[in-house]
Amino acid sequence: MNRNLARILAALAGAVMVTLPALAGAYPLQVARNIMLYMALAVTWDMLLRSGQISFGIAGLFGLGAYASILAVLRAGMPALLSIPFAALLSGVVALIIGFLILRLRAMYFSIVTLALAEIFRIVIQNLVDFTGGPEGVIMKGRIFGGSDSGIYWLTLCGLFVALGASYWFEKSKIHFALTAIRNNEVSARTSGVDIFRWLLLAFVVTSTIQGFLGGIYVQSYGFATPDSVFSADFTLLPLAMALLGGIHSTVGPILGAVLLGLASEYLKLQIPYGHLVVYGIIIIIVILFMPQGLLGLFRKATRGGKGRAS
Amino acid sequence: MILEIAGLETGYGKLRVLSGVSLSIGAESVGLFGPNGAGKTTLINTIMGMNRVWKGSVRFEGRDIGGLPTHEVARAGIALVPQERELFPLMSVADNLALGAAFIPHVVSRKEELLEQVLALFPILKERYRQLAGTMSGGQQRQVAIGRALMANPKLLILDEPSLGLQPSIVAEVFERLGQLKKTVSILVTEQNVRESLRAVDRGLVLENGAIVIEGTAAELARNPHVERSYLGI
Amino acid sequence: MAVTRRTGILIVLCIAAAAIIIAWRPTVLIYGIQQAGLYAAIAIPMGLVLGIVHIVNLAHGEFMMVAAYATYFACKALGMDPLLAVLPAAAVTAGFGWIVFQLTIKRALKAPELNQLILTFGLGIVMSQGVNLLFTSQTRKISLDYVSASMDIGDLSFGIWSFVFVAVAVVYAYGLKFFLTRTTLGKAALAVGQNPRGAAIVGIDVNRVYGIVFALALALVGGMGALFITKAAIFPMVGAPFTMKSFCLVAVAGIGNIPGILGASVLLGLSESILRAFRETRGWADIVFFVLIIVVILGRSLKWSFPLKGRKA
Amino acid sequence: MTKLRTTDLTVHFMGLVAVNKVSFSMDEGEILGIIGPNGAGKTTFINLVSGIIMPSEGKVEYKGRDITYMAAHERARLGIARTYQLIHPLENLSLIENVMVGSIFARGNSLRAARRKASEVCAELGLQDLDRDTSRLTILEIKKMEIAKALANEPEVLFLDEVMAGLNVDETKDLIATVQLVARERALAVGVVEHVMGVIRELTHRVIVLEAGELIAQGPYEEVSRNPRVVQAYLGGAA
Repeated sequence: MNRNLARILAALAGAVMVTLPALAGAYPLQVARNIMLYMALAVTWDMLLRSGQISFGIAGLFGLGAYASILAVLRAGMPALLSIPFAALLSGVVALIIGFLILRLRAMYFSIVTLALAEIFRIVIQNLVDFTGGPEGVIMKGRIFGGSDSGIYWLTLCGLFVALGASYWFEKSKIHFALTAIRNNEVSARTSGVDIFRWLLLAFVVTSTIQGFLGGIYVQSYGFATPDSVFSADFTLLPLAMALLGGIHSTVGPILGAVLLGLASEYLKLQIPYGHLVVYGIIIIIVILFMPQGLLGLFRKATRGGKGRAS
Repeated sequence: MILEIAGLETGYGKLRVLSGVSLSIGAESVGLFGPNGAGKTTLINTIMGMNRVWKGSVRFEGRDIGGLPTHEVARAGIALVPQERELFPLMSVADNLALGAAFIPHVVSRKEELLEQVLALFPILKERYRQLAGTMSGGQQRQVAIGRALMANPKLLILDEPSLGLQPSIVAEVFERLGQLKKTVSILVTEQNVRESLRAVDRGLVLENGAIVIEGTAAELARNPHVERSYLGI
Repeated sequence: MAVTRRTGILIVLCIAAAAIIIAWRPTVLIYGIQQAGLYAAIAIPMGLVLGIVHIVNLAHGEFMMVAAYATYFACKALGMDPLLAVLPAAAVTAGFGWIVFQLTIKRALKAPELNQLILTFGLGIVMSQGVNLLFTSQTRKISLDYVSASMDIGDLSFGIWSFVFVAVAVVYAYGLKFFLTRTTLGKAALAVGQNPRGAAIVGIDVNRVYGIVFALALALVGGMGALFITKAAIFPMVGAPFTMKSFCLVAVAGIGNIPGILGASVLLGLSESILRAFRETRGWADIVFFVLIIVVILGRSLKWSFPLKGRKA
Repeated sequence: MTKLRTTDLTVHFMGLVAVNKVSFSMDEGEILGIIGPNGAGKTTFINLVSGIIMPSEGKVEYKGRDITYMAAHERARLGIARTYQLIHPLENLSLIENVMVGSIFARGNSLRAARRKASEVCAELGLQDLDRDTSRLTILEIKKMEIAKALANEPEVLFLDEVMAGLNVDETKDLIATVQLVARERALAVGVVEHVMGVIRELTHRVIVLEAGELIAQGPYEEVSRNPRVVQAYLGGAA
């Protein structure tokens, strides 16, 4: 992509984001918040994907963070703002522990296990009725910042910047080389001195921590959590579809995908109350079959005048 | 001529492996030699329709088979004994052999007769008829693979490195069997074991860097200084 | 080895514990086995697809859900008994599966495993959300008299209708086994599953066999979809849990071991049934599957014996 | 000085002995040919020494240190590097970035230092235009990139697994000269697997011959090629 064009677009996007709370009403702000949240999740999913490991468990760590945050406030009296980094920490520690077990798995076995773990988190929380409120969930007395829309907006933006910052760090450091080498060929990565497990663990813990952090932000913005709401499959599904649509193995791809799909789904939600998610399914299928490189891939192909690599 | 290849170019991705191979095979057995990486297996895979033809033609009994999928090439009358044998490891020898004939339309009705011939040619398969193919030794698996190919009663039999990983005594046996076979079927065989296979074939081709560089009768090849230096002299 | 011995002791202890509970409450055994039949009958087709086409069909449960919906509306419209719809539902679902295979899955057969996983994941979403879009998330149920048939043995009383699932599971398992080992097409399917290259070499049209196997599996799923509504209420997400559970059962049995799915199902059905028997543990019943799947996958991965895509280079 | 030594190195796969009691050593500055018929266990042997697979029995020592069960990435850090028969350039990374990987992880260099190091290695091998996408490389350049990748590990022991396959005569000559140059300048111990005997004759000081997983002969090429057992191994049951 043209560097200057990218900078201009980034600056423009930044300007819009910063001025939005001053200009827009409650509804557009909420839409923006939703998009930012899913965008951040999509970026974290992609960060792990750069190693070739595909997680179906975003909702698990997100929900874990959400419950960690709200229970810390309700049961331990932790200040709301502090409970968010606490949620991140907890998700990170959990990821560290399960990472030791599951990062030896590859391909579909890793994916299925992450999906199963997310279900296990949900069932555990649902059954610890006395502590977590069970299936009915828990409600806080008030939302963070007294429910101020702009306050919550800034908080979500902060979550997004953390995710984007981490993604940028992944792209510009040794991690990029490590994950790319692992994704391409683990055997030759090993003989180049790459300690595969260590780098996978790093990527898994970092992305899980951010997912927990976002869960904390989410739950504090809405002031309540139920197993069905915070462990909703949407938190796995939508980020995945966004990253695929935009183009995987990059930061820009998931951003692009999140903006497009986020706006589209807001619109569709108003038009069709039931089953608007069908669009996501169709997009996933089309992307996998016809444009495995996503929109970014199409764009690259177009700018290279069709000389880009095939497949 | 049963197989005629003209100006064949192909490769993988962007890498060109064959750059204009032409050859023809009649009622005879032909050895295909060349160093590793020269493109022998690629040539065979392309004949079998596992690899796309970039340029040139592959004709079998006058019919262009260049774009056909593998199973149709097999049904047309070409049987392959691949380097990796490609057996069905969890099925018995009996089933492996039966599948050799089951999907070749013109031989289905004669499968008992063919089975008898194959079992006569490889008596060990009769002994181990019910054993799972995957549990047999390398040499026995090679015999299953050749037997399975013969079950198709092919007009052209292609063998890719039939002596690979075999003990010398078994190699000798394999070549002896090939010698018996060449009376009834055209054979294309690739080998590293040049001296031994030159005894079993009528004619030889040398493939280097994606093109045929030497062609001649077995006797001519055995005398060729380049062949001697590169493949026989060790 | 010490590890296997310890595992053995653990299994014996579990069986002993289960036996005590069953002796105390025999209905636990009966309902456990009925549940096992249901799980197995749905999982067996997934085992078939995974063993031969090597695709993890994450839309598996959704196909059953769609078949159940189709049967439901057909029965409502025609006043038909769902039992009569089993064969038509199987045929229609097989046709649907064939089309889906040709349009989507066939194009992804050579793609990386992850693409296949995401593709079928997407198919599942389209189906569940599509049904949601058309029929909303309302639950639907057909009431039938014979379903409440029960049996009394001494002072024990229990429903017997669900034994039909056990029968279906056994028929599916052994019918498939017969098909795969005794018929030419079945042998060809096995051959394709074990070595697609080798199969093509002997003249088998591999893609066609994949399509047939996929359609056959969906016929079995479709039949189960029709049977399913005799017993349970349906809603768009009703199929989703069966995907995971089926995969779990196939993984426990070992890929390619279709009768083994019956055994795995009994293990899971009973464990669930035992947990459901007590008020305090009832909510935890669902977790059994997920814990087991993780244990099995981790256990297998340690032994490095999960050859899904044929041999390793 | 002996860099690498194996003693009775053995590995079984599912009951099949792929490498059987192989004992050998490699000295500093030596180019050693590893030859044998297809399927003799040459690549398996390299896999054992570089830590891709672990042996069933036997011992591997590197500079006197027992590394038999050491992980592959740790061996890379100690100074054992290798190339692969099938080369897969890392997608979306340029030529120089591919080469940098070894320097970053085996040597622990910073990205900046790794880039400098990689460009030195590339220059030495005659690779130019280092920011190119790997899809635009010629076969010879890809082979050289694979060697550069291994050299960026700054190894003391290097294994080359059929790097000459698929090259024409001129390219082969070019690559032989290149390998000889870098081996001499770095006093490397190099193990070369090749099928083309001409290459082995030109390139190596000494060869070992494997057949069915066993080491059946070793010594200078001219001597080994007259060894009746070797002739038998190559020519089959003719003798």
